[in-house]
Amino acid sequence: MSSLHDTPPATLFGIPPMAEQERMVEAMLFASAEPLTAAAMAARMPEGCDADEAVQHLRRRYQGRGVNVVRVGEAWAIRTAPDLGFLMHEEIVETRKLSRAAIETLAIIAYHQPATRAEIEEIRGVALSRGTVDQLLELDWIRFGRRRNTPGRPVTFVVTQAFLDHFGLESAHDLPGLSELRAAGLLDRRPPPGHGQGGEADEDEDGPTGQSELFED
Amino acid sequence: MSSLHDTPPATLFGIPPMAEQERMVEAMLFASAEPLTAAAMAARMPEGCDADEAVQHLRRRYQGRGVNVVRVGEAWAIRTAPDLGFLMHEEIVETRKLSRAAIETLAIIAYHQPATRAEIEEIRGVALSRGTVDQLLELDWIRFGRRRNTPGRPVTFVVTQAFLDHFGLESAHDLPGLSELRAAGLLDRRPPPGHGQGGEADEDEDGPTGQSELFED
Amino acid sequence: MSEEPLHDDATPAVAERMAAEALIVDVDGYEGPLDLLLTLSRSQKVDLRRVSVLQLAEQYLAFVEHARSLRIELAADYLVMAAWLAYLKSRLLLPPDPAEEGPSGAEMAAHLAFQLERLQAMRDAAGRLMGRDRLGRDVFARGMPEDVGRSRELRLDATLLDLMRAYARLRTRDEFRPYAFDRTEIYSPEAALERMRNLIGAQGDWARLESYLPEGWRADARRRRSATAATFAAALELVKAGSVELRQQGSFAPIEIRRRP
Repeated sequence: MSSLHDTPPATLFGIPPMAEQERMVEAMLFASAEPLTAAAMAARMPEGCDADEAVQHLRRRYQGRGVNVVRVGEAWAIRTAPDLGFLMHEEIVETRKLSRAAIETLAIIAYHQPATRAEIEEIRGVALSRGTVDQLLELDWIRFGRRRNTPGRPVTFVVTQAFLDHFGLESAHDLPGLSELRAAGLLDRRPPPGHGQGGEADEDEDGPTGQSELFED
Repeated sequence: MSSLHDTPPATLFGIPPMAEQERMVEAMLFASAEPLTAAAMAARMPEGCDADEAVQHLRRRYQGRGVNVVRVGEAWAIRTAPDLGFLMHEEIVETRKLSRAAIETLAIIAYHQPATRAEIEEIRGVALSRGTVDQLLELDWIRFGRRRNTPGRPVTFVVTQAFLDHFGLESAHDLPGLSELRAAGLLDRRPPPGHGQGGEADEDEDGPTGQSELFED
Repeated sequence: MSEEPLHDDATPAVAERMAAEALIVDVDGYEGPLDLLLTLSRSQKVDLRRVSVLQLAEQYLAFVEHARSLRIELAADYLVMAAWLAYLKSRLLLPPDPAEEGPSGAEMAAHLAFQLERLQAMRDAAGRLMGRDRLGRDVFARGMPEDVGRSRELRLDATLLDLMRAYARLRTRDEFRPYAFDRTEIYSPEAALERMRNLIGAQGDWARLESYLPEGWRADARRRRSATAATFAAALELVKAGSVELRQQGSFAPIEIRRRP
């Protein structure tokens, strides 16, 4: 890429050169603590800019650097490189310690999403306590998804962008071990034997496995 | 400057190579909530590092980029390049919580849509001010629905796509019902005084009938 | 096991659940029967897929017995599981009865093994998730989000929680509302009695009760129903007072009324 100083801020045709667009994306991502979508960035850039392409350039530029451009769901953010965490002791945000129930519930929602309360309880074998869901909602790590098309139309839970951001995941596809778990059938919604007919399992229009609809994006 | 990937994280002598020190300074300046002096950075870095030199390298690296390493008194900080300030305009928006009247009105419309002014007033028990409706219309969270086929043909209100987007809902159907709110701990299960059978009150938890006709658009 | 009854929380449960949870904590820190079974299965030192469900059932039942002998009060969930495992054990041990309906012992055992494996898998997954480099602990966001070009735009905001809380607040307030009759199309027995008293004096022949319905209360079904009920109640009142007679020729036949001669 040629030096930025040689290129005028805008070309004759009004669309800034890609190097300039990359600078803009860089400035916006640096200025924001929250992930930004390419669309949100494009909305602030001059007409005709391609924020998507610019962010790809920027991402390559920051590979191996002290900060990296990372994908968070549909959005982009700059985050410090994980190996440098030791330098940031003073920046550590103390988070409330999550209960084991909350951690397991979060994992179940992430791997089975969209997941209903009944499914979470079925997997853990205990009732889901008040407060556990509330805590995860308040952390903004889960949100309500689409209602399940089964009797009672129960609400479902799915994980959020903040969840992906917190755990450094590009998308819910990248959950550790997801494909192995799926291959082993451990993410199937398998009804207890004898519950075959009339049970919730077969009216599933969402498909037999969890994780289906969310990844349609 | 040589590629960072070629350099091992620490030299034989235990002092990280300069490229690595530059990464460290980059990460610290990025994550810090305030400008950092070279001495403060050196204190966090491994023994023998030269934060002063590293910050000079970093400063050169960011010349002409979307953000720059700038001197602030005795300290250093990363700041948006001055010519890109125009991109920050949307960044600073002051957000204020919606008034109680507005959020309640919005909730009623979301749960009961299409809802008439009279219905909203009946549920809230107070008259609906024009300002409240105007505010919600202006936010583009509600819009006028079809007129109700009852005497006077009152206008109705329904929620908008922008509302669904803002609240992360796929449809207003996905709003949790009363018993689900209660299970999530959002609702205290406090039986009203002298109201013997506390729990029975929520047969129609999904919000009365309304919900069905509404999604005709 | 806990699937159907807990389904989508039909409400009676919260207080019970909290009580149950309090008990669960007492059972040596196990988070429910499945957790206990998972712990027991480790003593078999085999892959979860090869776990002997029969042996596991016996271990669990022994545990429950032991807890009882120590007078530890077990939560209902544990006892339900114990009953189920005892049943499963009998199904596994006895030759299958061809007449019996429902899943076979082997199917039930296989499902239990699946549940255990799945729970373990979710635990492992949760562990790996929590062990990742995490924002605010290992990886950091911009510490100084910039406020260049301050353009003050006032934006009104609300979260989904605000919305739901507002609705919950409104709806709970409803529960406090004093009892009130919300129907409007009501003809009161008092009004009917007043009207009958005035009319009945003029008529000595049998007449249908419906003919006493007031004008405007005959066409609309809801109004007619209310007026009929009120008029009938008023007629009974007048019979009791001795001023009129009522008769009906058969079931569902018209009711007739006349002034007592």
